[in-house]
Amino acid sequence: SGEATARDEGGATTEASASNKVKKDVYSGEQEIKIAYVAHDLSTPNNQAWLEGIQREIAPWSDHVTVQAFNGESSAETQVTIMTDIINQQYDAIILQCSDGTALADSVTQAEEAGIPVVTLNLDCTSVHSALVMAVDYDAGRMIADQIAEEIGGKGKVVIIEGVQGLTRTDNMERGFIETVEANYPDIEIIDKQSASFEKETAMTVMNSFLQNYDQIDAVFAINDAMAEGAALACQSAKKGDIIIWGADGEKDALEMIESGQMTGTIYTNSWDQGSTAAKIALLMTGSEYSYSVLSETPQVIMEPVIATKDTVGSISEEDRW
Amino acid sequence: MANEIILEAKNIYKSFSGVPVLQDVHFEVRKGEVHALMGENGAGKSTLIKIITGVYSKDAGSIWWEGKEVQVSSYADVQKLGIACIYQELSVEPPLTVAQNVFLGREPRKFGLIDHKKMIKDTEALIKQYGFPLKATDLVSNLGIGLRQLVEILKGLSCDSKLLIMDEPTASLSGKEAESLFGIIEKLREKEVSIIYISHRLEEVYRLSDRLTVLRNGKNAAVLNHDEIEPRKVIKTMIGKEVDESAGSAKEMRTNPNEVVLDVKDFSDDIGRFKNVSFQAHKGEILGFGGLIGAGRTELMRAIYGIDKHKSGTATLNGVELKYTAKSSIQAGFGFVPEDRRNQGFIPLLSTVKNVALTNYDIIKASGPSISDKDERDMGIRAIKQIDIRPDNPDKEVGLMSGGNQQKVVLGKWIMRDLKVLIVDEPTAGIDVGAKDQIYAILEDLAKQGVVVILVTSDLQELIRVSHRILVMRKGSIIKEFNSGVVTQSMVLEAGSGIVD
Amino acid sequence: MKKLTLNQLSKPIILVAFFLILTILRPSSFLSASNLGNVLWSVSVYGIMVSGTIFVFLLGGIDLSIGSLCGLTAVTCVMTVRHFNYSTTGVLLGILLTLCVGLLAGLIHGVIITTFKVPAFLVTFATQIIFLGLSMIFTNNKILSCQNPPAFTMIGKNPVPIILMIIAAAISWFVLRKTATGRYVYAVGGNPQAAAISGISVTKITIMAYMISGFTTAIGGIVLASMTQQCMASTGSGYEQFVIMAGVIGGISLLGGEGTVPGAIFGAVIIGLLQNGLNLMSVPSTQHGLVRGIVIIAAVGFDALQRDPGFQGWLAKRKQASAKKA
Amino acid sequence: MKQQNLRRIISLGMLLVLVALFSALSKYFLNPNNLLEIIRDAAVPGIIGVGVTYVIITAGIDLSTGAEMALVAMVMANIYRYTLIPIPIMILVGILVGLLCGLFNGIIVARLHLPEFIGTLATMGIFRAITYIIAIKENGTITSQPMKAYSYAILGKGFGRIYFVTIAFIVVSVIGQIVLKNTRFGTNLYSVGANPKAAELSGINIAKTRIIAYVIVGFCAALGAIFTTARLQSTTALLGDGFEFNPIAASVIGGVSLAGGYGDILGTFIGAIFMAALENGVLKLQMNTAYQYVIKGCIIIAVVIFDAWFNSVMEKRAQEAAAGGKEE
Ligand SMILES: Nc1ncnc2c1ncn2[C@@H]1O[C@H](COP(=O)(O)OP(=O)(O)OP(=O)(O)O)[C@@H](O)[C@H]1O
Ligand SMILES: Nc1ncnc2c1ncn2[C@@H]1O[C@H](COP(=O)(O)OP(=O)(O)OP(=O)(O)O)[C@@H](O)[C@H]1O
Ligand SMILES: [Mg+2]
Ligand SMILES: [Mg+2]
Repeated sequence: SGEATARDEGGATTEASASNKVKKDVYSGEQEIKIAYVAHDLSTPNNQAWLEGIQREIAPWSDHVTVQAFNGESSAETQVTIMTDIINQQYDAIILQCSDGTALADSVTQAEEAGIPVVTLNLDCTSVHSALVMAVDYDAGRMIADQIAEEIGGKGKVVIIEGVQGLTRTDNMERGFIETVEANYPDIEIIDKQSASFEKETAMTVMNSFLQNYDQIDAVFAINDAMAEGAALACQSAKKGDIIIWGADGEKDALEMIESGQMTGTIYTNSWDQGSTAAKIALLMTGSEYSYSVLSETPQVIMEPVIATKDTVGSISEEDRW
Repeated sequence: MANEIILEAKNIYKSFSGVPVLQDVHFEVRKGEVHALMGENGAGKSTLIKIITGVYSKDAGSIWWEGKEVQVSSYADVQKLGIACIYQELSVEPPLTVAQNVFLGREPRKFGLIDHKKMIKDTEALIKQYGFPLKATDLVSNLGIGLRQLVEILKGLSCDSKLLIMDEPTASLSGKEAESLFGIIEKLREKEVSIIYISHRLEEVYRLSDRLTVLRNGKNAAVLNHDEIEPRKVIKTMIGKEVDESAGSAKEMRTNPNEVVLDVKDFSDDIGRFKNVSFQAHKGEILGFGGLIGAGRTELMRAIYGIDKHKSGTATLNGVELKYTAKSSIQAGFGFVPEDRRNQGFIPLLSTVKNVALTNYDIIKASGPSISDKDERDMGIRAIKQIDIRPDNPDKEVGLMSGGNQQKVVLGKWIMRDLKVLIVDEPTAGIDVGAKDQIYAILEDLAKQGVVVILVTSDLQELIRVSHRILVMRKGSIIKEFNSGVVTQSMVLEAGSGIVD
Repeated sequence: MKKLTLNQLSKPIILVAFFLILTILRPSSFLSASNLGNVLWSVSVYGIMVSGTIFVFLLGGIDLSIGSLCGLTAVTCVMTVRHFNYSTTGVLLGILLTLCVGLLAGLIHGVIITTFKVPAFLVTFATQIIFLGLSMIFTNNKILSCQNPPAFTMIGKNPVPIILMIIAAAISWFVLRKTATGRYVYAVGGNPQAAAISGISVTKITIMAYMISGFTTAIGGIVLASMTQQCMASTGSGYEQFVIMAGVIGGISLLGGEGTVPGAIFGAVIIGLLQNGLNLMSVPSTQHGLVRGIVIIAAVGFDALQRDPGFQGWLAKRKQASAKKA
Repeated sequence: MKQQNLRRIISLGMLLVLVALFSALSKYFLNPNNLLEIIRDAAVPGIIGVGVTYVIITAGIDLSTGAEMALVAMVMANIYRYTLIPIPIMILVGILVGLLCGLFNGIIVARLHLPEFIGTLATMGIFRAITYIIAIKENGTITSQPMKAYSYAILGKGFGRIYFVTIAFIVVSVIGQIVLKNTRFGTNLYSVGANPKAAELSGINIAKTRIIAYVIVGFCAALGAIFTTARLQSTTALLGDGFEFNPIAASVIGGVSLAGGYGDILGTFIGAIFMAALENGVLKLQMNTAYQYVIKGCIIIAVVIFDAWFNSVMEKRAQEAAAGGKEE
C-alpha cells in the first residue's frame, strides 16, 4: 500500500555502492576457499541432497576448498545470527536458503558488502545479491493442477495437505495450484485443506479424517512428498487405492511409490544438481571481480522440473534419485 | 486487669468436605489476658484459629473485634486489625534470611526499595531483646526445625499487635528457649497485649494462662477461669478421662542389666555436628537423650540409622555392624521417627493406609508382585485403632489431618513391625495429653518386649518420665549420663547448658 | 461406600461432552468405528510413551528427551532391519537392540540425575540435543525407508499399536497401582525425604523411572517407524510436548506425587479426539492452536477448579445461600 | 551470601573456560567483535529470561514467550502496514499487547488454577493462532511483512557493535536484579515459590504476585519482539517458533531452580551469555552440524554436573562453618 512505501523510503538498508570484494583464485589451490551453506533445516533429506550436491561440485578441489553447513533450524532469527557469524569468520561465499526472504535481506546485503557473494537456493531473499538458483514453485503448483485435472477428467473433488505456512516456496506452490484450479477448472472443487506440518505420520492422520468426512475424494495434493506418502498409506489401509495422490520434490521413496503405483505423481527436481549449480556459481563469483553492486536485480538460474508419473518416472535414473 | 472483650467468635461452624469440625463454637478473649485454648488432637483448635485469622472461610457464625463485627477474608485483613499469629505449621520461607522472614510483607522501605540495613538492624535488635540464638542474616534453609520455630515466633512478636495467637509455639523448642518465651509472654501481658495460647504441654498452660477454653470434638466443652484451672479437671474436660499428669518432675534412673543390643563407638561426622560419641543401649531399655537445640542429637541418630553419612566410628546391633543405610537398618530391626514430621515424616498426598504401609511391604501379603490391598488396608485400620488416629477414615490424605494425628501416623508405621531398636525424635511434639499417654504406654510396652527405645526429646518432663536412663548431649558430645539416683528437670537442664560438676 | 465427587467425575464428563459435541457436529463421520479406530491409532504412540514417562512425572522429574529419543530409537530399529536385509530375524534383533538403546538412555539420565543431583530438566534438555545429533549422524539426514518385512510393517497397522498401548498402559497401571514399587514411586514423588527415611532407595527408584521412560519411548519409536515405514532424524520431534500435555490434561502434577495411568491415557485420547474433531470440522490448521488452547483451558481449568479449595468454599457458600432462600 | 558470590565467580570461571576452549579451537572466536556479537545473541533470550526468571522463582513456567513475541510483532506489523500511526506509538501498542498476553497467562494460571505448564502451552497455541489470523496475507497466502522504516530498523542497530539490544539487555537485567532483591515484590516472588502457604500467612497476595510476574514476562517478550523484528526488519507468523526454551534454559543454567524459590537475574544473565557463547563457539568448530549437536549437549551436561558438584562442596563448607562456629 501507499503508506508502506512511504515508510520504507527512509529504509535502514542502504544500498551500498561499493563493495570491498577481492578476487580469489579458486582453482589454482594457492588460496584457501571456504564456502558456507546455510540450510533452511538441515535435518531434512532435501537439504541434505543440496549439501551433497555442493560437496560433489567442490570435490575435485577439496584440498583447498571446503564447505561448512549451518543449520537454520527453520528460523529466520537463527539464520540471521548465523549469517553475522559467517561474515565475521570471513567466508568466501555463502549458499543460502532464506527461511524468510525479507528478514534475511539485510544480512545478505551485509555479506555482499563484505565481499562475500551470496547465492540463494530455492528460497530467495528480497535484496539484490549474486545469484538465485531455483526450482520453479508457482509453476510447479500450476503443473500439478493441470495434471490432476487431466487425470480426473476436469471434474471432481480435491483436498490439499499443507505444510507449515509462511514458507515462500510451498506457499507459492499452493497458490499456483489453487489459482490454476480456480481459473481453469470450474468443475473441480477444492473441498478442504489441512496442515500436516510436512510430516508423514501427521499426514496419515489428516488423510484419515478426510476420508471419514468426505464420501467422495478424487485427488489429493500434498505439498511435499513425505505427506503424499503418508496420504497414500492412509488411502491404502482404508482400501481407497483409486484416489489420485500427488506430492512435490521427488524424493527417492516417492519415486519408488510412483513406480509401484501407490502414488500418482510428483514434481521431481534434481536437488543434487541444484546444489552443484549453486556451488558452481558460488565458486565462479569468488573467482571473479564482479560484485553485486553492478547488479540491478538478482540473476536467476531456473532448474527445470520434471513431472514424474508412472510413465515418466523411469526416465529418472537411479543415480539421480536423492 | 481490664475485663473488656477484645475478640469474640460467635456460633462458628465449619466442616471439611461434609465432615463437621467446628459446631457452634463460641470463643472470647479479653484485653491483656493469656487465654489458653485446649483440646485433643483434631478437636478443631487450629481450625478455629485459622477461621479467626481469615485463612479458612467459616460456614456460619460471626467474628467481633473490639465490639464490632468484622469480615476477614485473608491474613492481611487480620494483620491490619492488629492481630498476629504464629501458626502450628511452620510458615517460614527457607530461601530467605531470618530478617526477610521476620519482616515478610512489611519490609521497611526507603525510596520504594527495601531498606536492608534497617531491616537487619531491627531484626538484630529483636533477636537481642529476646535472646534467641539466631543471626539476622542466616538463611532459614540452613536452620534446624527448632530454630525455624524461633524465627516464626520472632515474626509474630515483631508485629506490635494487640492480640498475639500462638499455636503450639513450644512444640519444637527445648526448655531453655521455652523459658525465654514464657518471659516474653509475661512482659506482653504487662503491656496489655492479649494472647491466645495453644499447647499440649499442660504445665505451660497452668503456669501462663488467665483463662482457658476447652474444645472437645469441635464443640465448646468449658471455659475455666484462673482459679478453676486445675490439672485433673482440665484433662477430664478435654479427653473425658483421667490421666496422671503429675509424673515427670523427678524420677529414679537405673541401668538395665540386660545384654547390650546397640553399641555405638566413637561416632563422628566430618563437620563436627557430633564428635566421638559412644554409648550402649541394653535390651528393653528406654534410653533418653537430652540437650539443647543444636546439641546434635538429631544428626547423631540420623547417622546411626543411616540417612546421613558419618566419618568414623561404628555402630553394632547384637554384635553385627550396621550397614548405615535406611533400608538395611530397617531390615535389621530399626525404626525411626524423625523430628521434622512435615518435611520428613509422611507423604502428604497419600492416605493413612498408604503412609502406614510404606515401610511394611515386606510383611504385607502379596500374590506375586501384586500386594494385597486388603491386607494393606487392614494394617492401616489396625494402626488407626492401636494409636487412636483421628479421624478414623483410613483414606484421608495425611496432609489434611491435624498435626497431632499426623505424628501418630508417622509413629504408626513402625509399630506394625517387629522392632529391635526404635529411635524416636521428638515423638510427641504437638500430641495431646491423652494420646501422649498412649504413646508412652506403647513405648513402655515395646521396651517390655525387649525393644531398645531411644528417645530424643526436648520436653524435659517427657524425658524424665519415660526414660530409664538419660544421656545429655552438648555441642556434639555426650556430656553427662544419669544412670542412677533421682533425676530432676533442672539437673538435666543444667547439664545441657554445660554446668557439670 | 465410596462417594463419587464431582472431582472424580470431571474427566468422564469432559470425555462425554467431547463425544456429544463431535457426534452432533459430524454425525456421519465421527462415530464410525473406523474413525474411532483411527483416533486411537493416531494417539497410540503418545499413549505408549506416556505409560512409561508417567513414572518420571510422578517423581516430579521431567524428560524432555523423549521426542528425540523416539527418533533415535526409530532410527536404530530401521537401520538394524535394513542391515539384516529386511529379514524377520532383523526385526527381532532390531526390536531388541532398540529397547536396549531406550533403557540405556534412561539409565544414563537416571545415573547423572541421581549421582550429581542435577535438575532433570537440564540433563534431558542436553540429551535431547545429543540424541538428535546422533540420529542425524546415523541417518546422514536421509529418509531411511523400510517397507519390509511384514513382521515389521505389521507393528504399525491397526490394531497392533492400539493393543500395544493398552498393554503398556495396563502394565504401567498394574505396577503403579498394585505393587510395592508403585507405592514407592508415589512416596518418593510426594516427599523424597520421608521416603528415604522409610528405607526406600530414592536413587534406585529414580533410575528405574527414567529407564522405564526410555523403554516405552523405544517402543514408541518402533511403532512410529513401522507406522510410517521409514525414519529420519526429525522423527518424533515435538512428541515430548504432546506426551507432557497428555499427562497434564490427565491430571498428572509435574511437581510429582499425583496422577494415574488411566488419567494419562485419557489425556492422550482427548488430544486425539481434539485433533480429529478439528480435522473433521475442517478448522484451518493455523487455528488449531486457538481451539486446542481454549479447550485445554476449559477442560483442565474445570478439573483444576474442582480441586481448588477457594472454589469449593465459594461453591459451599452458594449452596448455603440457596438453601437459606428456599 | 558469600557462598552465593563464590558460586557466581565459579560460573563466570566456567564461562571463561568455555571461552578459552573455543579460542584454542578457532581463531575467529576470541576477538572483540565476536565477543560483542555473543552478547548481542544473548540479549533477546536474556531480556525475556528476566521475566521468565521471575516466573520460575514463583515455581511457575512460561512456554508462551515465543508465541507472545510473534503476536506482538504481528500487531505492530499490521499497524505499520495499514496505518500512519507513528513508530513510537506503534511500539507502545506492541508493548501493551505483550502486557495483555502476560495478563492473560497470569489469570489462567493464578485465578483459574491451571498448572503453569499446560496453561502456558495452551496460550502458546492461542497466541500463535491469533498471529496467523491477523497475519498479513497476499493473495490468500501469508507473507512476511517488511518493517524497514529507519526509525524502527535503527533499533536493530547500535553504536558500532554496541547494539541497542545489548544495552537494553544490560539495563533490563540490572533493573530486574534490583527489583528482585530490593523490593517487596521481589521478596514476594521468592516466598510464593518456596512456600506459598507461608506467603499467604504473611499477608502476601499470591495470585497478584504471580499475575504480575507473568505480565512482566509479557513485557519482556514484547521487548524481545521489538528488537528481533527491528533487526530482521520484518516479521512472519513463524517468529519465535520454538524460542520459548531459550530463556528457560538460560535461567536454569544460571542456577534458577524450577522447583521455585531459588535463583536470581545475575545467574540468568550469565546463563544467557553462556548459551550464546556455546552456540557461537560450536558453529566455528568446522564440523558437521550433527557432531556440533552432540558436543553442545555434552558441554551442557558437563557444566551442569560441575556446577552441582561445586555447589554441594560449598554447601558442606557452609554447614561445617555453622557447626564449628555455633554457640550455646
Ligand atoms: N484443610 C483441611 N481439609 C480437610 N480436613 C481438615 C483440614 N484441616 C483440618 N481438617 C480436619 O479438621 C479437624 C480439626 O483439625 P485441627 O487442625 O483444627 O485440630 P487441632 O485441634 O489443631 O489438633 P492438633 O492438636 O493435633 O493440632 C481434623 O479432624 C482434621 O483432620
Ligand atoms: N545456635 C545455632 N547457631 C547456628 N546453627 C545452629 C544453632 N543451633 C543449631 N544449629 C544448627 O542445627 C543443627 C543441629 O540442630 P538440631 O536442632 O537438629 O539439634 P538437636 O540436638 O537434634 O536438637 P533438637 O533435637 O533438640 O532440636 C546444627 O548442626 C546447626 O547446623
Ligand atoms: Mg492444631
Ligand atoms: Mg533435633
